[in-house]
Amino acid sequence: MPSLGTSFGRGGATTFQQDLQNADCIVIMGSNMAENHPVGFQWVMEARERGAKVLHVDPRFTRTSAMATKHVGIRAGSDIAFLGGIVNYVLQNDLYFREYVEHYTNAPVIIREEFADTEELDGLFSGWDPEQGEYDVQTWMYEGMEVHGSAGQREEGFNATKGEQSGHGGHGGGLQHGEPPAEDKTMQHPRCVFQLLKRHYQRYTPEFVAETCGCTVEEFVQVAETLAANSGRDRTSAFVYAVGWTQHTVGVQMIRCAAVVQQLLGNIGRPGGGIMALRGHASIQGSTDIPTLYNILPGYLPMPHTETYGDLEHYMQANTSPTGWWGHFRAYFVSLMKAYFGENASDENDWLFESLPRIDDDNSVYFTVEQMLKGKVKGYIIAGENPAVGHANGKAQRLGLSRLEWLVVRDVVEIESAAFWYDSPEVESGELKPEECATEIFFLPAASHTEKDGSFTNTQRLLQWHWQAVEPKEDCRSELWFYFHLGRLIKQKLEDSEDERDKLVKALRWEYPTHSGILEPSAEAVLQEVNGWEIESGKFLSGYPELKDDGSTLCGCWIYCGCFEDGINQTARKKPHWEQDSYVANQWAWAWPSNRHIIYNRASADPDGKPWSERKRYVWWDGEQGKWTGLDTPDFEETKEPHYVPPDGAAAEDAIAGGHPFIMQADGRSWLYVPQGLEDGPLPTHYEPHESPFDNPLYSQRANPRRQQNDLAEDPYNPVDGEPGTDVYPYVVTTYRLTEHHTAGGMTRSVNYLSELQPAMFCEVHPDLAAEVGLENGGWATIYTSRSAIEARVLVTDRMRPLRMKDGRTVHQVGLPYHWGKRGLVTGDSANDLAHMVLDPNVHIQEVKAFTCGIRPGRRPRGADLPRFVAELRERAHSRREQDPRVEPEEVRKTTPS
Amino acid sequence: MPLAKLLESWPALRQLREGDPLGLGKAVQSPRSQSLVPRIDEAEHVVQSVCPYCAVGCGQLVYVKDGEITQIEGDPASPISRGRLCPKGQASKSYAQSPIREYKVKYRRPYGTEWEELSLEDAMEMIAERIVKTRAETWEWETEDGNPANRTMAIGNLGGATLDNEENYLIKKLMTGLGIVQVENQARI
Amino acid sequence: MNPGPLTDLMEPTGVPAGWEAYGDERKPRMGFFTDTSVCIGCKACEVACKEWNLIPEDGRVWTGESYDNTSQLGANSWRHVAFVEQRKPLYEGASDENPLRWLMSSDVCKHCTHAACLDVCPTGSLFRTEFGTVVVQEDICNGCGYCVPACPFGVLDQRKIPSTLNVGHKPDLPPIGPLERGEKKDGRVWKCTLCYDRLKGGHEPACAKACPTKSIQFGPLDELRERADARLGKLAAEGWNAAQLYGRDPDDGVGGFGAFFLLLDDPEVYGLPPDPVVTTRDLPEMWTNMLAAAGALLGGITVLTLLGGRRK
Amino acid sequence: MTEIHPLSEPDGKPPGTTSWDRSITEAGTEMRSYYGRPVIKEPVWTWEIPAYFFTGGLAGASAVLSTAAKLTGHEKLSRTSLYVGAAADIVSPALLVSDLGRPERFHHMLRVVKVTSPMNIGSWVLLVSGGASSTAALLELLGWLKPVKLAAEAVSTLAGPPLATYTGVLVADTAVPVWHDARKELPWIFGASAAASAGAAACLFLRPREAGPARRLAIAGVLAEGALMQAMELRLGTVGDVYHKGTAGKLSWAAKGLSTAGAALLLKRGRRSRAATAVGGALVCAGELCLRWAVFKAGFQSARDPSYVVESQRRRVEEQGTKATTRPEQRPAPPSHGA
Repeated sequence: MPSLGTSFGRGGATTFQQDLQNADCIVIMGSNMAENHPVGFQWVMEARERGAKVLHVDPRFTRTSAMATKHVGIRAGSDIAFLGGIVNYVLQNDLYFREYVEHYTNAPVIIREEFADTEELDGLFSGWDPEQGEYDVQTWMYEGMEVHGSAGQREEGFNATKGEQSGHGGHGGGLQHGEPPAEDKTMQHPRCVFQLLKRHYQRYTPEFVAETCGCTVEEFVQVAETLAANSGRDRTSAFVYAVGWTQHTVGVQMIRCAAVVQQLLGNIGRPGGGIMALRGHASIQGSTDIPTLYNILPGYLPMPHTETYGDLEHYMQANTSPTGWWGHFRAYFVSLMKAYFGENASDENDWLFESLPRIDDDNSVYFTVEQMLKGKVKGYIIAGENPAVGHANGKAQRLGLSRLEWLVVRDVVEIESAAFWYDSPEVESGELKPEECATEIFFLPAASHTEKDGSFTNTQRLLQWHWQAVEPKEDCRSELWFYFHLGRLIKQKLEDSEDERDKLVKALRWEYPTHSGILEPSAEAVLQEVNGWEIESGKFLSGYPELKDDGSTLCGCWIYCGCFEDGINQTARKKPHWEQDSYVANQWAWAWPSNRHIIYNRASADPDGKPWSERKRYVWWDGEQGKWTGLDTPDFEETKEPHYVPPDGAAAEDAIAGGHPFIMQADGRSWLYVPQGLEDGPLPTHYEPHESPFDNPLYSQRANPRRQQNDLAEDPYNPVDGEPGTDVYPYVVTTYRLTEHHTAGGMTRSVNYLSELQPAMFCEVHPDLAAEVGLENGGWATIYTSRSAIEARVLVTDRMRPLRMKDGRTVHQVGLPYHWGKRGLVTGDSANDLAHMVLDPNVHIQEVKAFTCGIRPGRRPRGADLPRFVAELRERAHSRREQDPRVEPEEVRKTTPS
Repeated sequence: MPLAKLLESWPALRQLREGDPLGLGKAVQSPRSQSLVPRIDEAEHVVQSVCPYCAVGCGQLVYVKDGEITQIEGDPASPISRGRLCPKGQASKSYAQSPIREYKVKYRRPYGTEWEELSLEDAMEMIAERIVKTRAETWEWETEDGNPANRTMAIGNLGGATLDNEENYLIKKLMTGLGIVQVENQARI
Repeated sequence: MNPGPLTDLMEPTGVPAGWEAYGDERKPRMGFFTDTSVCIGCKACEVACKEWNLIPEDGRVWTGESYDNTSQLGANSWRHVAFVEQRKPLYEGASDENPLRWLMSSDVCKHCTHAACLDVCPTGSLFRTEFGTVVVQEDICNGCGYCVPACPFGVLDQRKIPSTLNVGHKPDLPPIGPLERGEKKDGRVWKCTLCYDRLKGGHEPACAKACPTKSIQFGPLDELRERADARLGKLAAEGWNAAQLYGRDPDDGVGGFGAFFLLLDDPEVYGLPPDPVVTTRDLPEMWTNMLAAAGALLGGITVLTLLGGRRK
Repeated sequence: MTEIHPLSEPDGKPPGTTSWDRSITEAGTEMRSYYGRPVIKEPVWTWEIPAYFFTGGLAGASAVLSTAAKLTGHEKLSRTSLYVGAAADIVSPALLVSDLGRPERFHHMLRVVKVTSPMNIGSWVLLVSGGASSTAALLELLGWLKPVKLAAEAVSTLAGPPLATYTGVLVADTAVPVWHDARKELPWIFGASAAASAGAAACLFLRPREAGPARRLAIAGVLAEGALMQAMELRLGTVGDVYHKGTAGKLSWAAKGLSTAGAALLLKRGRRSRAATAVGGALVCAGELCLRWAVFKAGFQSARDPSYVVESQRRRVEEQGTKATTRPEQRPAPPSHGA
C-alpha cells in the first residue's frame, strides 16, 4: 500500500482491529466493514456502545450504515472531494493538532521553487511529460535536497521507488542527514508544505463537496465537525477503509487523502486513532509482505528493473536511504540472497545480483492478460484465484486464458477459470468453441486450510499460525507441496544443464524436510528461513537490526525477522487474551515489525516523551529506566531519548532525531506531502473516474492523467460527460461483496449453507430509477456497458439513494455484487464482465468501484444475440474503437505544451 | 425386554412415579435424550486454526474424529475474534467437505472436449516439462533496447492472497530462480 | 379427569410446567436475549445452527425481500434473520431529509414458559428439559403435526424432505427440489433445541457463540432479563426509535419467553404476533364444554329414539 | 435493435413495487406484516383428518344410537348402527395412522396420558370405543358370549359421545384463529354433525318403518348443526370470513345444501319411500362430510393470512391491554451510560 507507505513508512494498517474500541469517532469510508469483516466489526460496535460516533460515508446504505450513528451517501468515486473538503475545513477553521503537525509531519518543510500545483496548471502537477504520459518528479522535491549525483544516476535514483516498493517508505529519500534542508517551524513560508496544502485545497468548500459528492452541506459539515471534535490531545478518531478506495484510478490518492486528514488531526500512532486498512483475504497482507507480486522481493525490496539498475552498486545507491531504517538496505538484500542461494551467493559474485531477472514498469496481472490476448504468454499457473470471475472484464480474462498453450489451475472446486473452455458466456455465444481452443489444462485439487500447517498474515500485520487438523484426501495437496516438488522436479531436469540460463535456478537453496506419506514439506522449516539465522552459529535472529550486509546472516524476509526468535514459532503463540495484561495481547501470535501492534507509536507521546493525555496513554519515555515503555512494543529504538539530536554525519536510524516517530522515513516524519514514491502527484487531487457521467468541476483535466489505459479491442470504454452517446450508459455502477459470499465465489458458492442465503445474482436500484426504466422488484434486469451485458434479479430499495449533484442533476447508482459465475451450487452472471481494465498508476488496480452502465427490464439476450446486442449499443454510443477515438483533455494538452 | 421392565420404562407410569403428572418433562424423556453427549466432547483431538476467508483472522477450533472434521467453531482464546465467527467462517467445515469438492487431478488436452483422468505424478512431471520447455524457448537475456532482462515473459503465476506465507515464499523464490517475473496475486485486485 | 394440574397452566406463574419434576437434576432456566439493536444481519447464527445440528439445506429461493432469503422459521431453519427497510430515522426526532433505517433481527423458537407445542404433543416427544427449554425428541416424534398449528409463532414445521439432504460431504445428493420417486421424506417435526446436547456438555448454543456482535446473548433467564432492562433503559436514554422488549415479562399470554427480544418496532413488523397466547390456556374450559356437548349428544339421541315409543 | 427477452416471473413471487410495500394481505386488508408472510404455520394434516372427523363422529354417535334403539326395541336399527359404528371405528385409526409423518411410530400415541393433549386423550378414547364396538359387533355376528357383548356395548356407548365431540376440541386447541375462537361451538357442531351422520348412515340400510329414530336423528342433527354454525359465525365476526372464501366457502355452502336437501327429503318422503330414505340418508352423510371438510379448510385459510392473526390480537391489545411487549416508560430506566 504505497499510500500508507509513502505517508508513514510502512505499507500496512497503522493500527489493529481491537484498538478501534478506544476510538471516540470512527469514519468508515470505502469499506462495508459490517458485511465484509463482520467479526472485526465487533470492535466498532464496542466503540459505539462506549459512546463513540460511527460515521459511514458510502455510495450505498449497507449493513454498516445500519449500524452507524450517521450515514452520508456520496457518489461513487468522489471520495477525494469529500476528504479534501475535510482537509480544507480543518485548515480554514484551525481545527488541526498544531503541536503534532509541527513536530511529527513534514508540514514545515519547504518545497522546491520549481514545483507547481494543480491549481496553477489546471489539474496537472509540474513535471508532466505529455509524450511519456508521466511525471518527472524532480520539481516535487524538498528545497535544497541533494539530488543523487549526476544526471545519469539521478534517473536511477529517483524513479526507483514505485508501486509496492514505495509501499514501504520512500527508500531513496535523498536526504543526506535526518533533517530536511529547509524548514519553517512557523509554517508561514509560502512554499512550506502546510501552506501548499492550504492553497491546494482552498476550493474544496462544503458547497463544492455537496455538489460534487451529492450529499448536503449539513451532512458534510456534521462529519467534519464530529471528526475534528473527537481528535486532539484527549480524543482520537480512526479511519477504516477497504477496496472501496483501492479499486479506483485514484485509489492510492484516496487513501493518501485520509492519511493527510489523520496527520493534521494528530491521529496516527495513537490508541483509538490510525488508519485501519481492511484487507479482503486471509493472507493478502502476507502476500504483499512476502510478495507474489512482480515488482518486489520479500520485505518490499524492489525487483531489479530492466532500465534502471546497471549493477549491484546502482541498485544499492538507488534504494539505500542514508537516513532511517532503509539505511540498512544492503543488509536486507544480502540476507535475502543468502536465503535464496546460500553459499552460491557471495560478495565476489555480487550476491548473484547480475543474474536476477529484471522487470519492466508494468508486468502486473492486467499487463499479463494483455500479453495473453496478444498470444505472447504461453504458460500460466493459477493457485487459489479465479480471474474468470474475480478480475475486471471477465471476457478479456477468459479469452486470454483460451489463448495459452498450457494452464495449471489449483483449487478446491472446479472454478470458472478452469472450466471456461466448455462452460462460459463465450462458449454460450459461440465466440469460443472447445474444439478450437488449444489450451492444455491441468486441474489439480488443492488442500484446504485444515489440511496443512502454515501462517496467515491478517489485516493488522499479525502472523497467525494454523495447524493441520486432517490429512488431505486423494490428490489434494497444499501449495507448499506443489511448488516444492515442482521446484525439485525442475532442478532434477536441469541438473546437468550447462546453460547460463539455468545457473540461477540451479543455485537455489531448495532443501526442506518433508513428512507424512505424501512428503509434505515442513512449513515451519520455511518459516525458519523467512525469520533467518546467523550462518556461522545457526542461531535464529531475533529482529532485523541483527541483519548483516557481509553475508554472515540469512533472512527470507527482513520485516518478518523475529517471528521465529529463539527457535520458537512466535506466530503459533496462542495465549488466551484473558490471560494477558492488556487488550493489545502481544503474546498472541506475532505482528510485524518486531511484534508492534500500533506502529509509529512513539507518536502517542508528545515530543518530550510524555503521553499527550492520560486518557490516551500508550507508549511513553520512562526517565528512570531510560527507555521507552507502555502497552505495546515501542516502535522506536528502545533507549533513544526523546530529545536525541543526531550528530553530523550520523547515518541510518542514528540520523533520526528522538522527536521523530516515523522511523522508516528518511526524515523521520510522516508525509503530508509526498515528494517521491507516487506516480500521480505529491498531493491527492479530485479527478473523475475514468468512466463518469460528470466533468471535473475543478479542472479541464477530467480524470487522473496518469491512469493506465490499454489499446485492447476487448476493452472498449463508455463515452463520458460531454461526449456523444453518454446517454446510452447514463448510470453510475459500483460493485461489491455480500456477507454471505466471498469474492469470486469459489469458496462460498460451493457451500450449501451459504448458497441458500444468497442464491442469485441481483442488482440494487432505487424506486425512482425502477420507475424511470420500468424495473420491478423480484423481476429481471439487463445491465450493459461497452464490454458486455449481464442479467440480474432486481432488488428495488431506498438504500440506493439517488444523489442531487451540481446544477440540480440527479445521479442514479446501480449496485452489483460480483460473486456469481457459471459454476458452483448457485450460478449467475458476473458483474466483472461489465468492468473495464483501466488502472491506478501506482499499484495497477482496476477501477471497478465506479464506472457507467445502462439498465433495462428483462433478461439478457441469449447465445450469439448477446455480443450483437452489446455491439449495437456500443455503436449507438459512438464508443471508442468503433468510432474516432475519444480525445482526452490530457491528449489535447500533448499537442499544446503547458 | 421382560414385561416388568417394559412397564417400568413406560412414560405413562413414570408420569405418576416421577412427579410429572402432566407428562411434560422428566417422565417423557427418552433414553437417547437422557444420554445425549455433544459431538465436540467426543472429538479425538482439537486443533487451533485460523479462518481462511477474509483478513480479520478469526481463531478457529477444528474438532476431529476418525480422521474427519466433525465441527469447526470459533476459538474463544483469540483476542481478535473472541470465539465469534461470521457465516463464512462458520461454514468452513462445509467448505472443506463441499459436495462439489474435487479430489482427483483433471486433464484437458488441447482441443479436447472433455476432462480426462491423470495421475498426480504424471501431472507434476508434465507441468515441470512444460515450464522447462517454454522457458527455454522464450528466454530473453536482453530487452529490445539492449537492457539486461534474464527472464521469460511467456510464463506467469497468479495467486497468493489466500495462501500461507510459507507457500508464497516458495512461489516467489522458485519463480525468481526461474526468471519468471509475472508473479501476481489478488492483492493487485 | 383432574382439572388441578390444568388450572396451573392458566396461572402466569412464570414457572414452566414439567420443570420442577427434575428435582435436584434441575438446572437454572437458560435462554436467549436477542438484542436487535446490535444485529448486523450477518446470518452467522443461521449457519452456525445448521452446521451444529446438521440441518438439511432449506432451498435456494431468491425472494426479493431485502436480504432475507430464508423467509421464515421452519423444520430446516431454526434461526431466521429478518430484514426490514423503513423510511424512519434510527433515533427519535433525528433531522434527516429522507430518513432510512434497516432493522435486522434473528428470530428463533421462544421456548415459552407455557408452551402450546409441548402441551398438545400426544407422544411426549416434545418435553421440558432440565434447563427449562422445550425440545423435540427426534427418536419419539411420529410426525402427527399437532404442534405445528398449535404454536402461536409458527416456529415448528414438519420436514418434508429427507433428513440427509445436502448435509455434509455427500456429493451425490441433488439440490433441494420436489422429492425424487421412492425418496422418503423425513416426516418428523423439527425446531430449535437451544442446543440441548451442547448445554448438557456445558457449552453455549452454536448461534450465540458465533454471533459477532453478541446480538444473541445466552445465559440464565433471570440474568438476561436484568441485562435487557438495563439495555432498554440505555437505548431509551439515547433516543432510539420505538425500542421495546418482546416476551420479557412472565405475565404475557405464554408466561414469558425463554428466548426473548429487544425490538425496534412493533412485533408484527418482524412477522411476530403482538399478543401471543398459549392455546391450552383455554383447554379446561374446552374440556368442560366438550363434556357438556357429549352429554347432550347422549341425551339427545336417547330422547329422539324414545319419541317413537317402544316397538313390539 | 435486438429484442430483450420479456420480463419473466420470479419463483412464485408476485413482482411488487418495493419490497416493503408488499404487506397487503390475502384478506386485502391494509396492515403491517413481514412481506405478507404468515405469522403461524398452516397445519400439515392431509385428507385423512377431515375424513376421520366424519368416521369418528359416525362411530361415536352410532354406538349411542345402537344402544338407545335396543332399549326401545328397534332391534334392526340397533344392529345396523352397531355394525356401522364398528365399521367406522375400524376405519378411523387406519386414517389417523396413514396421516402420520412416521406411521410406524403410531403406537407412540400411547406412550403417555396427557390431559393437555386432545389428540392423546382422543387416541385413548378411540382405543376404548373402537375396541369395545368392534368386539360387540363381532360377538353379535357370531352370537357368542352375550354378557361380554352387552358389557362391550355399554362401554362403547359411554365412549361414543366423547369420541364424537373431542375432535372439536382437537382443532380448537390450536393457534388458528378461526378454530380457537370457535372453541365454544365446535364440540357442539361436531356432536350434532355426528348425530346427523349416524342417523343418516342407518337410513341407508333400513326400510322406512324401521328407520324412524334414525330419520328423526338425522333431521334433528342437521337442524341443530345449522343453528350452531350460524351462532359460531356470528361470534367469530371477521375471523369467520374464511367460511365464505375459497375452498372453505364452497365446502360450507355444499354442506348446507346437501344436508338440508337430505333432511327435507327424509322429512317429506322418508316415512313412505325406501328410496327417499336411502337417498336422503346419503345426501345428509355427504353434507356432514363436507361440513367437516369446510371446518378443516377454514383453518388453513385462517392460518395462511397474517391479518387474521395480527388484527385479532391487536384488537385484544387495544381492548384488554394484554400484550407481549414492554416499552421503556414501563420499566425504571437505569442510569444511562451516556449517549
